Amino acid sequence: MNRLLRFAHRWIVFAVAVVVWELLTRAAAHPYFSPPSTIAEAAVRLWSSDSLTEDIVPGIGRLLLGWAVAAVIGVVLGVLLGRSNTARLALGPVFNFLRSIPPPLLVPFFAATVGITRMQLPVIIFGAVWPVLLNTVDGARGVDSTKVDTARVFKLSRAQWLLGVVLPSALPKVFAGLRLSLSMSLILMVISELVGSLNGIGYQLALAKDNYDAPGMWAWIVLLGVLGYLFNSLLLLLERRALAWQPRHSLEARALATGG
Amino acid sequence: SLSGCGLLGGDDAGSTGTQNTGGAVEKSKIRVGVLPVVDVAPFYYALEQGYFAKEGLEVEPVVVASGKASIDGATGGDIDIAFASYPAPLLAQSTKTVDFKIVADALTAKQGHIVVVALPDSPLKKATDAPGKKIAITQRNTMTDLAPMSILKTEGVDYSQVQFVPMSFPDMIPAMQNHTVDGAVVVEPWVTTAMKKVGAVPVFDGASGPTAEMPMSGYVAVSKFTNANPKTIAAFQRALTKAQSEATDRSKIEPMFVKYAKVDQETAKLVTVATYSTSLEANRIQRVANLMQEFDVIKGKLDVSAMILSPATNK
Amino acid sequence: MKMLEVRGLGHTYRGKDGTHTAIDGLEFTVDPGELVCVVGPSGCGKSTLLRTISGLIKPTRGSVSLHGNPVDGVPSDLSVVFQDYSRSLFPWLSVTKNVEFPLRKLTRRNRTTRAAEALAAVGLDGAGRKYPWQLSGGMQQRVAIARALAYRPSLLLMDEPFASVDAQTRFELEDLLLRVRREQDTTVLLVTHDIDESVYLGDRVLVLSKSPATVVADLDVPLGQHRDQITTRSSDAFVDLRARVAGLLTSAPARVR
Amino acid sequence: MKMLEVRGLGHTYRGKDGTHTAIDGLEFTVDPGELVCVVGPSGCGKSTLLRTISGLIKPTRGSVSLHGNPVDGVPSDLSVVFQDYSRSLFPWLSVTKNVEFPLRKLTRRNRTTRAAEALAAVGLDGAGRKYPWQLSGGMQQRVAIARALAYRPSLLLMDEPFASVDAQTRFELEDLLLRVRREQDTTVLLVTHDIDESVYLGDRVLVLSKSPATVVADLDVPLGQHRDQITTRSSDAFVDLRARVAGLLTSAPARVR
Amino acid sequence: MSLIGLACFFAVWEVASRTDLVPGYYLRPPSAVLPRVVTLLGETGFQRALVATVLATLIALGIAIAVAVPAGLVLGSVPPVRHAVMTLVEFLRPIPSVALIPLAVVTIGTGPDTKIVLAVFGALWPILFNTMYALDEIDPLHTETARAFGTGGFGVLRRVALPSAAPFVFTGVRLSFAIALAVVVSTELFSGGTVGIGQFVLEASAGGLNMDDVLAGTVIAGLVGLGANFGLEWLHRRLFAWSLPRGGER
Ligand SMILES: Nc1ncnc2c1ncn2[C@@H]1O[C@H](COP(=O)(O)OP(=O)(O)OP(=O)(O)O)[C@@H](O)[C@H]1O
Ligand SMILES: Nc1ncnc2c1ncn2[C@@H]1O[C@H](COP(=O)(O)OP(=O)(O)OP(=O)(O)O)[C@@H](O)[C@H]1O
Ligand SMILES: [Mg+2]
Ligand SMILES: [Mg+2]
Repeated sequence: MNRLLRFAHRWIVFAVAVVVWELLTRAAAHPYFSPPSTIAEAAVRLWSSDSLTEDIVPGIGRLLLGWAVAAVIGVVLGVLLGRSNTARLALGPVFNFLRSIPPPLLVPFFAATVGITRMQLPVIIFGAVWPVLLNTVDGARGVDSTKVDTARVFKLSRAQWLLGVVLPSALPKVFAGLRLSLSMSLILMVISELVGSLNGIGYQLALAKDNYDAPGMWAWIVLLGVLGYLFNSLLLLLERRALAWQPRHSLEARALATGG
Repeated sequence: SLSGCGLLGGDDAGSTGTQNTGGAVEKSKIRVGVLPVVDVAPFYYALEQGYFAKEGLEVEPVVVASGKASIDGATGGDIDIAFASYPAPLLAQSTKTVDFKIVADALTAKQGHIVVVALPDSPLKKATDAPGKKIAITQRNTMTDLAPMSILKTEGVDYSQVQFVPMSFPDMIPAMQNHTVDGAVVVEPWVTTAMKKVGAVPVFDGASGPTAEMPMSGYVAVSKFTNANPKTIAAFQRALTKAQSEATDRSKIEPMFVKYAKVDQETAKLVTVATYSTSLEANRIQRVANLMQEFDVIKGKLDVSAMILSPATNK
Repeated sequence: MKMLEVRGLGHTYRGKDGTHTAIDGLEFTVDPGELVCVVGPSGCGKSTLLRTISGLIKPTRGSVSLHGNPVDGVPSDLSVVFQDYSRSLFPWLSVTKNVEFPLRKLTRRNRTTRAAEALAAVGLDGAGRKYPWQLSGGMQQRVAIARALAYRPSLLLMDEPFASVDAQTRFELEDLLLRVRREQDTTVLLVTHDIDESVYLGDRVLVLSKSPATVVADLDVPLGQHRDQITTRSSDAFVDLRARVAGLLTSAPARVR
Repeated sequence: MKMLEVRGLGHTYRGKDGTHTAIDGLEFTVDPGELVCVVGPSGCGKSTLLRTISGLIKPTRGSVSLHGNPVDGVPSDLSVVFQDYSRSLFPWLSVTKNVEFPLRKLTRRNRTTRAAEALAAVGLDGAGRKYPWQLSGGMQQRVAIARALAYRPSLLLMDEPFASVDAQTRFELEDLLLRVRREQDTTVLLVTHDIDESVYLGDRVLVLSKSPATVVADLDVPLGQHRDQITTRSSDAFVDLRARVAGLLTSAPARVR
Repeated sequence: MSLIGLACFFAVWEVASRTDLVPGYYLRPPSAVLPRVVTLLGETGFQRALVATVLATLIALGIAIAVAVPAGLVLGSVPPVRHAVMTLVEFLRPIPSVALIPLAVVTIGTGPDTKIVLAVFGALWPILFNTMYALDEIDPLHTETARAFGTGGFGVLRRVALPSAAPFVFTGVRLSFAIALAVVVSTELFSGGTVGIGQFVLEASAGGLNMDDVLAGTVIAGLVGLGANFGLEWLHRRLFAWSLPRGGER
């Protein structure tokens, strides 16, 4: 019963939004805005086994690989930049410069170096690394000064210092970055498939758009939502394990927070 | 709305002509969606010469990124008259997304305007090599893939085996060079650029055989607008036609290429200038619809004549 | 050879809105195995002194030497109980893991025993698997003490280490410290506000002036090695010394109104 | 009418790895204007008691009433000096702003005077524009005291408020508290580890047992309203009571080895 | 010091486009691009584009902050609301702004409103998430202190949660600026219709291998972000001095 309630609590707003969308679109009958029921039909048609293997699976593979690489790079560089003033001074401006270049304008760079048909993975990595990087820098810089002193006094090894003190202190912020990066990877997967690609969700999305197939376009957008939701849920599970030590995850804190 | 802010929109950019003849047209201020391509050179010529102003029109060119964006703008009512490559409005019409009228023809391909090119060392040397090769195009379901497919089909080549890779024209050239594609379908001025810059050679012409003299692009408006503003449309048509007919004079049109399509001076001298049509004929544009139908882009039959709003019928 | 030599030590904190000289011209030495208590008014610079000795901050003037070598960076074989004990514990580690954390050079087995022993010594046998934030203030302070002791340093710096524990526990911890010092020959520098405690524990008591701190007095405590909470504290020498330290401290003008 | 009534109060912390009963079946009352000191072994549940009284945690058993009304949520007119004073100050506010924080119902002018007075009273006149982390431990603790006093609550809860200040300052702060209580008729519940302090300050001393805490003794302190650091502390009644409290506390089995 | 890194970056680029590694006519060397950057910045037409893009980005960022910070405070501190709304949020988040361009164009038009709306949609999330996570990291004792002094729920949000979350929210703002800029430029590039750096690049790449202009536009976008970041970091140091690392350098 409790479970059922919780489930209802989580999905009620979503369900209401879908119903409202259905009613609004039915009333407006705008050619670009399809009602959910029509989208669902298109979805069943489009996410067939064929496009599953040709468009969805390869894209997801690139997405997850790109995200993972971005996460590793982001955390490693973030810790480096967060704890070393020299590194921050030297590399900070380059990163802030690169970070600000809109991904579509980077196509010439990738096209000239890795080739336009092979640039999907680099584009994802390049775009998804920033939230992790910036948030990790923030977390790594924010290690409580008494804890820094404690670590110095006890002559912790480099590994202990980085893995045992800096990383755990930064971890909540790192997770905020990881979740942002994850959705960013999905978005970049789509963007990277708009040019130079022969398949993928982005390719199909662009095709549906160019063909004035509104339900089809919505179906691909919904697929992105579904994927984003799924990956995010998995990441949250991981986060809950990794941050189990936090007082906020204790039963006591949860009761407090909910006003109990 | 936010677009009221001049700094943001820069909406004073390029508006010309204030000689309003007064009351002659329903709507004197119109926004025309255009692309930075050679097809619209006469439009800009008309604008610069004040042909629109003489007709009592204050025309604001809105430079959009693609025919699709132009069509979207017209559908939303933000753009009054939209320039586009034909496939986009025909496709929109066929899906009953919106009811379009074609108000003017822009450009008709002639030999050398749309060409499949490749580098000399590419395995793509002639049309029959195409199956299994990667060929760069701008987008699926545009002239860049429909025209070559049609030609390949006529020559009995299995066009379904060609891998069409979408990308922008500038990216096609290094893509051919680093062998990520075997060839590219380019349209002027890119034909000239590709040959000049990297020594690309033509594989076959995209405007030959079944696609010879193919209409490439035109100006469209939604029927709601054309019904409400017949005089405006007529005035636009008159001004544009005047410019289109003068476009045979290279010296008049070349500066437009440089100024608005950002073609560099030397290339502009070399480009093949296609035909700027001065009339609007349903049966010619119907060829595009038929081509699209043939390759299953348009499902069912589309009667283009119902879409035509020729100056004659519009009088 | 002196264990610790402090010569003309001064430190000035610099901030955007001016500077603050916390200590100035401090001079003293500590012999190996000695236990020196530091007392002084609140805010006079005791914690600053400990920070400079441990190499955490670079003094602006003067020098600190350990075994005759000038301190540059954090010396090895040192442990500190910070005044801000609750912040010095790692919240993501259980109590046991917190105590084990600095013992990386030991084998896993030794580490576990060492930590368990230290926790038992401070009366926290049962709390090893809890997280620091599940403990009371006094218990957290004892975890910090256990961690410092488990490290078995040759120089132990303690900043008001018994401030948050009850009187009974305090006595026991004091005796624990004396015992550890005896058994391991640790040199200890301990900051305290409890005058009785400074006399009870110290071989010497260092009385600091108010900010910027200088050494007002350096008193020997002739109470011998073996001390006992009841007999020592009631001895005449103890009462005498206590009064002297208190007198030295109160001679500083009162600041609370 | 009693100011504070605690009836059968119990609290059990729940964690993933089991539960911990911190206090159990506490029973006592406090009259308006009374100053009650609470002593008890480290970790017995004193802070938990203060948290339940201030409505920050909901007790699992029993009830707390203020003026006869059961506490549900944080009562108004209450201020608290937390044991973990350094963490209870807001690092983004200057010292003055920290003290002004609770005074938002006052006019700007009154707020400034009130804060300046309170800071001066604890001897921190000069530190108002500094940030908490620029202060020494004892200074931070005094900021927390100043903040609680500036609020002029009718019920003041203090958790080891003088643990980090030197003996001299401590005496002065104790007298400050007595004076404030007298002038403003504040009811005070003060947790301390210093037995002398509990007797010197309290109208009553509440002795708690070790965890889970229950009331072991509730002693009246017949020292009258006016007390003095020297005469009161040397009076027989004082020495007697001190010994009694100490005896009650040590009777709990020792936990430190 | 801080410019050494950037100089190295341009040096690598220069060398790469001078050698045969990459096609030099396409990936033009900085020695050709940077002078173009300078001349462009002097042209009024381009200045107008630059101002339009930057202004649209700033407006979008402002709206995103105004929406995401309060939303983040509510979602971060009221679990029932968070549970109810997050499902929808997680669904919306991975939708690329680029995919919404046609929808925005038909409903909002080709004007600057479109790029602003899309940029807001893209820029919301970092601010929202960083606000929510910062709330989780607030020292519980800070909240308890405020509550003990009779501060109500809203007061705690405004006077404790907001200031202590602010530095991390600010990091979110720095992320969001780049995203807003990217969406604005991409919208200009993929939709056109308004002046801006994106449209400048669109036009430059339309007619020939005008790569000097394309790359100059790219470099300028990067410089805009770099400048904004300097400004934001300066603000961060001024506003949140209390949160900067102290003491132990390691
Ligand atoms: N958040 C918590 N979760 C679980 N257990 C807790 C928590 N807070 C306190 N405890 C436990 O409750 C008991 C009482 O804690 P409390 O802080 O009330 O003690 P105290 O009397 O104030 O001790 P001290 O004098 O050392 O401050 C301790 O054993 C502690 O481990
Ligand atoms: N980071 C800092 N920046 C500026 N001033 C500081 C800083 N840390 C300490 N101070 C100042 O230095 C002086 C000495 O501080 P310190 O912490 O050493 O005092 P203390 O003797 O340990 O006091 P207490 O007994 O209260 O802990 C104080 O006046 C304090 O305001
Ligand atoms: Mg100190
Ligand atoms: Mg406590």
